[in-house]
Amino acid sequence: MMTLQQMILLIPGIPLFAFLMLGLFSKKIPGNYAATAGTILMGVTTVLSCFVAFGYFTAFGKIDGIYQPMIPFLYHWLPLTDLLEINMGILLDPISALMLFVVSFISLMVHIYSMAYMKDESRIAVYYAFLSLFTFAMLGLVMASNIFQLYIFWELVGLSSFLLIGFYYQKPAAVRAAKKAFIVTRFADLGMLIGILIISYEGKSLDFISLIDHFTNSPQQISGTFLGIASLQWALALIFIGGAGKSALFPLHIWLPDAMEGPTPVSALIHAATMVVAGVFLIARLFPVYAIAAPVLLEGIGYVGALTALFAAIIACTQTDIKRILAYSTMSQIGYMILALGVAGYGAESGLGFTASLFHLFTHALFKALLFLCAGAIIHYVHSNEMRDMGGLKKLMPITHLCFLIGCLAIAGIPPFAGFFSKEEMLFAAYQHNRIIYFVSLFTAGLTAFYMFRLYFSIFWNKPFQQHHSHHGEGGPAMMLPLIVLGIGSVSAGFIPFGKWVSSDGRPLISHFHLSFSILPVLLSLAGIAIAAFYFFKKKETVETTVNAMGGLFRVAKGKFYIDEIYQFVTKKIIFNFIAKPAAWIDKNLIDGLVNAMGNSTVSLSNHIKGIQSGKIQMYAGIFLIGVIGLAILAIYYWN
Amino acid sequence: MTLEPGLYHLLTISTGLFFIGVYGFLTRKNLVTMLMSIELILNSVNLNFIAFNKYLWPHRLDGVFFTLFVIAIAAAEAAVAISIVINIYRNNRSINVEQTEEMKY
Amino acid sequence: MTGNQIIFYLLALLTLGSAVLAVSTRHIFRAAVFLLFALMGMAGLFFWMNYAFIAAVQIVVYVGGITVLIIFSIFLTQETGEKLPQQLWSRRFIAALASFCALAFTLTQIFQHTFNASKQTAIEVSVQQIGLQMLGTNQYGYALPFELISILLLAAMIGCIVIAIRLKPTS
Amino acid sequence: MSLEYLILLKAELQICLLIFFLLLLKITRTIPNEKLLPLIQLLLLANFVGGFFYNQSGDLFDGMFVSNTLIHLQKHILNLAVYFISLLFSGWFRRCLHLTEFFVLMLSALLGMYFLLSSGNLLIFYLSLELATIPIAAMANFELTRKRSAEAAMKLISSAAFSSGILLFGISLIYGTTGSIRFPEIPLLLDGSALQVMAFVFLVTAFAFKLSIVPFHLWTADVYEGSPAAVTAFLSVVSKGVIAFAFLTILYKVFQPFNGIWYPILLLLSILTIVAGNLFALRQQNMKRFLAFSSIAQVGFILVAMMGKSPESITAITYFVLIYVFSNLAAFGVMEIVAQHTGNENRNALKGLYKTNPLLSWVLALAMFSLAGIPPTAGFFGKLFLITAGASTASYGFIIFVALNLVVSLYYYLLVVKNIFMDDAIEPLEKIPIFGSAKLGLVLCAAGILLVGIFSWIYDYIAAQV
Amino acid sequence: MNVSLFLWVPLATALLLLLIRNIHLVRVVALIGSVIQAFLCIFLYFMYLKERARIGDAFMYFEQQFNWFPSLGISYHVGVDGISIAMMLLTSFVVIAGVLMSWRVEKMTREFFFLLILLSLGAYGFFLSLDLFLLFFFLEVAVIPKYLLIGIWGSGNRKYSANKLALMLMMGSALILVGILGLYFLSGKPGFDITQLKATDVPEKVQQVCFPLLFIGFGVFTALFPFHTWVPDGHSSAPTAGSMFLAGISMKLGGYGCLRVACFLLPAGAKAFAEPIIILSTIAIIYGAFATMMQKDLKYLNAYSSISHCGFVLLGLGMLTQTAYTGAVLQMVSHGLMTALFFAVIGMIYERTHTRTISEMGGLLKVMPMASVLLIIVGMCSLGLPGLSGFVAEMTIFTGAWQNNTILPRVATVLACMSIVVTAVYILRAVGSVVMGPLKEKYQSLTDMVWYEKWAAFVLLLGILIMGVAPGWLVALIKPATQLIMQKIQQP
Repeated sequence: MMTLQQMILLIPGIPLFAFLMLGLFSKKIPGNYAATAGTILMGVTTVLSCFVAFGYFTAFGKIDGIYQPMIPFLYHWLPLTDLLEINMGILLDPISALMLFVVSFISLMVHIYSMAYMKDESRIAVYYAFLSLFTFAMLGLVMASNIFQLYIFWELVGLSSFLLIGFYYQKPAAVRAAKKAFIVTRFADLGMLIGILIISYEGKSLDFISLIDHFTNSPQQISGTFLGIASLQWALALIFIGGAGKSALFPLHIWLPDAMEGPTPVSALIHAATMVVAGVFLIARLFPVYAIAAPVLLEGIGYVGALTALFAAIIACTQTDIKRILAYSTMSQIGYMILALGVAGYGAESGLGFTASLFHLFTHALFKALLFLCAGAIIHYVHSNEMRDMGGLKKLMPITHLCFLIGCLAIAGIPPFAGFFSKEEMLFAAYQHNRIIYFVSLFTAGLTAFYMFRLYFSIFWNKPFQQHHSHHGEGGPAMMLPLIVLGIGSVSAGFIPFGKWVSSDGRPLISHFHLSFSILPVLLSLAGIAIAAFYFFKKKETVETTVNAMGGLFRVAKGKFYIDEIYQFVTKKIIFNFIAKPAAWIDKNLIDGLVNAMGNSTVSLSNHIKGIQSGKIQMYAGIFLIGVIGLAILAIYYWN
Repeated sequence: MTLEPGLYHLLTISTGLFFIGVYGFLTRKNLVTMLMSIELILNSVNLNFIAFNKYLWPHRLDGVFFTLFVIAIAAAEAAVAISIVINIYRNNRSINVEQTEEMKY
Repeated sequence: MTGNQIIFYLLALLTLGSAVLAVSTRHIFRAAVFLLFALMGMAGLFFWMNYAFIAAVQIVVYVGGITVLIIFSIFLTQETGEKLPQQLWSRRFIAALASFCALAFTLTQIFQHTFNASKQTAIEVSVQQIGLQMLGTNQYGYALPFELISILLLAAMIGCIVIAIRLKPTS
Repeated sequence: MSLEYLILLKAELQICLLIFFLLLLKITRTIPNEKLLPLIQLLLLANFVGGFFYNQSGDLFDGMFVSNTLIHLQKHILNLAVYFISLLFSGWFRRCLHLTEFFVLMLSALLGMYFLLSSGNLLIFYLSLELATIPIAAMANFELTRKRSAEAAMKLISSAAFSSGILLFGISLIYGTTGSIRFPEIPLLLDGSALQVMAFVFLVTAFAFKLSIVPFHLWTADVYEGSPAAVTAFLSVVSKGVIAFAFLTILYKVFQPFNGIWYPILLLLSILTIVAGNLFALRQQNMKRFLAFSSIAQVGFILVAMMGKSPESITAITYFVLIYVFSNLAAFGVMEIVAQHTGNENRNALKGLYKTNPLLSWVLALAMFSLAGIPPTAGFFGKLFLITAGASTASYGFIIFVALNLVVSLYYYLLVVKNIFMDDAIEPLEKIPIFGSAKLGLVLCAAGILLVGIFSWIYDYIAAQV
Repeated sequence: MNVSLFLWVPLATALLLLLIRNIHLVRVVALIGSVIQAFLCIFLYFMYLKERARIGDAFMYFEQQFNWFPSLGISYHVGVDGISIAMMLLTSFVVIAGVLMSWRVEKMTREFFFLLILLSLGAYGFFLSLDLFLLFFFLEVAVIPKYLLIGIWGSGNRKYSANKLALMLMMGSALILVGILGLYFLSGKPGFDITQLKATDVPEKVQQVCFPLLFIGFGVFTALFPFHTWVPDGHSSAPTAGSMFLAGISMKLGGYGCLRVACFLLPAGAKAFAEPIIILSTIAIIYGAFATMMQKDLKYLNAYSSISHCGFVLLGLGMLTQTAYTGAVLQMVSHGLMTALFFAVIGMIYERTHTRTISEMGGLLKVMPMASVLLIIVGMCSLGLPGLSGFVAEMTIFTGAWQNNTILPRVATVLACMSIVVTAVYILRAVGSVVMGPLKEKYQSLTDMVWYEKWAAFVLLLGILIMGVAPGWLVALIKPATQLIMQKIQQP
């Protein structure tokens, strides 16, 4: 029997092994073998993860009724200063156990799904290698015991995201999207890096446990300030920026919609279920510090979440590319999670937001993965991402249709689907804590239902049935199986007693169900569905007229509030033209020019004084004479 | 300075002669006349030596011997110089100093 | 003014005057002659100082040797009647100015200096004394320079021969 | 006459013997150059080897002639240089019309230099200086039909005469103010009066002239360019070395009380010399002119060392001259071989040299690197020790200035290397035939360039002699 | 262990090369020589561990000292500590790769390899030297090979670049020379020996003058702003192996010199000039990175990025904390490996496409998958991706820099951190348009790497990965040495 430590090490170890093998021998292994091998290895990982996670929750995690963080493995990787060192460790606590399950489970689903979805691709081994790399990195991230370790895997996750978005490397749009995703998240990571530097300096450690200990026990010890704000606040804010980048929070969200250029299963895995919630995870990981040492900041984070949720939802209403709509909905849902964290406090009842947030993370992973995989199936069928190319697919893809509907209902927060429970908890937390955030999120809930059902109706109803692309069916069992599993999950996950397992302080949080409170959101959602049905159930002219009536507002929303353009302007016009170009110009002309000018002026000086060497012997003698007398005068009158 | 000729008078003559020679060397255009100026220069120094020997250090004959050897050297120098001048004349058919300004800068 | 003084000043005038003329006249042959006078004047000054041997050497070597050499070379290389080409006025002026300043400076230094003289008794400057010292190797002996100058003269002679030798037309 | 004379005057007597032997040979029979040259080379080698034995200290002729181990060593270096010259310029010597006379003149000049080194008296000093100059002027004119050769000779002898006039005036004033012409007596009699200082300056300028120190250097390039390469090499290596040694004696021994005066003089002159040498060198096309100006710059570095403390400076300068013998002679040797073959003395004749003539190229490149002071060549050590010696008393600013000028000098030495290795030949250059003895000379020089620096015992040997 | 062996092996190799006529044999000999040297380096590492275990902390291990110029106080004094072993390991890796990458040099093959080995000899000697004169000697020894390698075998404006490089480096050496002489004469105890100077308290005034001289002097070698302009031209004109050596080894000489000579021997100077160093290196980092963005030529791109990356080394030195110093050494090793590999890959691509202009390439991943993957990896290393060497080094520097608790270093650190975003921009731009995107018609028939390129890349990649994945041993190697240096700097 394996020890716990061995088992836990195997969890990231197996994907790493898979990555190395598949990557190194990508040319040698036939595609289907690679896919099968990758999936089987992933399956083993998932089993191990589930085992560890459930073991943690049910068996060895709880001591004295409190879930204790434990470190079953620690390797001193890179000593930095006397106090700081980057350790490669495994931290097991409720959050990481939860994430362990989510990541490996969704990853397995995507692995299975991809066997069918990617089967025509020639570089399938590479694809699986990248998937394994991602899974490895993500698992490493969630289990990191050390904030620098987290950063390391954070970056690796970014890399694998880059590689997978750019998987179709010959498609310029894919390359662009990959670069954009990498650079934007990299920019955000800069904040995180600086935050880590500050927090490690102040906290005299890089390990999460001691950091949290240090800041929660003695928050007043923080010495430095910058611009009148305590350095810890800066650190936490900067770290949040890192999380915001990865989680596509406003205004660092611009990469996520473009990232949909990657293969759809990848979008499901990385850009819906796992990687993008890393920001939520990050704040959850440091939650005690945020909640105790920087409550004001946390409140601000909540506002950012709310803004993102609303903002993304508005844009989602106007888009026509189904993956992009899903991407915006992801953004919106992550906004919810962040918002929920923002309205949470540390410990007991006030920690409801924390629990709700992670609960939503969990349910969202299920139903959003489901939605993406469905979308994948649809795209696979229609060979287009555009909503207008679809419609009336209800009969043609019955399973997909059903699953998609489940997903939509879940995300819209219709009971008894998973999303309802988590959303209800989040809204309740917000209601208790901050009314502004509450109303924003309430409104967004309605919008969510609207745009999701707009999507749903446009795909499956809207037009009459058309017999196009009848060359293949809905997809093989490999594609359908994950849909069904996830669909079941989306239906049933809400009934999990989540608060018992995951809470801000490790003590079980018994969440009550507030029937009266939840009527309003549900009604709003139903209203949203109704409006969507009104407009999109059948193809109607009214859409056009409504859109026209909204005028500028619609155009702005459709143009994604022109955030991309602003970025373009700042990077291309300002940074490029006003910093990079001058830098290169200065180097070429000023500094290099100076060096060359020194050389040239020496040469030209030597040309100017050549007249002294006139070839005339008498002139030589004259200069000689002047030299002698001059020297004599100097020697007698100055130096003697 | 008195009228009575003494060391300073002799030194004045020699120095004058010296710089007359220098002037000649600087301005003459003919190589032979330049050589003549050099002879003047060397000769003026002889006067210095003799004068010093006579008026200041008569207990030894250093100045006298110096003069003797300078004269000998002047002769040798003049001989070599003139042979070179003649060679230049052979090559150029002229002993103008401007003929010797080919190499410059 | 005593006769001694008169002789001195006359000699000085002769020397300096002919020197000036030697470096300024435009007739090359006259220049040579003025040089001769200047050297003679110098020999006269040596006589005046009672250094007869030196004066004799001066006449023999300079007047008899060098000047003749120069005159020969003038004959070899110059049409005697022609005037020398005149140097540029500015060049002459600058050269004169430089020389004069240098002269003034040097003379100032000389006149500002008080020479201290030897307290020891003078040696008689006889030809015999000179001869003895010239070949002596002990104290105050000048045998080494004498040998040295002989090598120099040998070398100069060889050099002159090689340079001035007329090449066979067809070699 | 006793044995003492024979031993102390050994080096001079050897040279005299050689001169008389050659004259005898000239008078009695006509030997073709092809046979004469090896004989001369052999004799010079013997002369060099003779320098290893019986080196004793002492003085003769009532202190007129001084000899000690350092002087012996310096003479030894000169012997080596002359031997190398006889090897390297074999091609030119073989075609030389008056080979015997040439060597007689060269040896008499060398003799003059020996006496210069050993002089203990201003008279000997002056005479030997003239002996070391006049024959060279005659040698410069040895290419009788070449206009430039005569021009060079003329320029050399007239400016040398002019400078010796000033030197003599200075000596006469020193004699007048101190009453002595003996080196050991003079420092005791110096009182620092203005006239003495002026006399001293006059004396210094004579050295400055011979060493080609700016602004008394103007004759150098013209004379170097016009003279036959062998003479140029002799002038630039042997003559320069000797004058530097003699200058050291004069400054450190005779005019030590004037330390406070000659220090700023040297400072000023070295700045001028280095700058002017570098600036002029970098625009030269003619290799001889180029080497002339580069040697001026090198002299500037020697001056830097002269400003330092006595024993270190003397060691460094002696060492540098030894290295300079190898480097500069190698440069002249290669340049002469190429110029003789192509008829082009300009730098562009070297273009593409490496393709067909690797030996010549490597030797020249090594010489250039050595002159530029780049390791592992000996020049690096030589130059570094010069600067080290000078730095012991100099200010930072001056040393930085000197060091930065090393960069400028590197620039023009690299131009030559560039021509050799990187440029394409203007017209295809065939393999240049090299005489065996010249090849031997080149190889010896190259070996010297590579090894003299790394074999530190050479430096230590010199240091022990000082 | 006899550390002089590290000089004898390359010397013997070089001399042997001169004797061989057969071109193929020349390559083989050069390769064997460099491989032997590499194994010796690895052996040295283990011997060092053993010796360390035996005698404990010491300033230097395996010291050897012979009088060289005793009258001037110059001795042949060599020895190693952790830093020099790290640098020598780097050198040996880069040399092997460089020799392999030059396998197909046809023009004057013998001379080419001779110069390569000579250059490496200079580097080894430099890292071994414990005598300032010896150190300076070896620093200068490398000048000739560099000049000739670029001038003869280079491309583009090679003569100009070679000249510029030689002159600018010589300028640096000139300043170093003055600094060394200042130390020699004014330190109180005349001598060139580092172990002696270490024990001497150099007067503050002398330090104030000598430190900037030495630091700028060595800084020129390691592209200190504004003395960096030789870097782009030199690197881009050099042949592949030349660029690898220049960036991988030669620039490190400067960093090592700054550390070992300037900062170590002149602690008061290091303190007094910490701020200018920080400012200049930050400018180099930021400005270099932005200038890189504008480059259109792959080699120029890497050259400018080298300026930026070497800025990190100097930044680390300016921070005066032990971790930052360790980071600076790590960055030297990392950058050496990385940039050598980068140039190697560029060389491979250039060999096939005959262009280095970024915009003219595209989609090479399809036809040259290995080379393209290498380019991506090395790019990722350049932008500091974890798991590769760049990350380890940069993070160590950042953390170390942050320990300096004053405002300027902090601002500088933040700015330096920002540069990694800019790095990401230009690296991705290059990677995106070279290996990704549609494949051009004319490149359809290109072939992938051949054996010697594979081996060259393998060696360097191995180094990058070992350092990136398991940096602990390297840090353990370097740390005791930087600790000693810090003790010297921080003592009052």
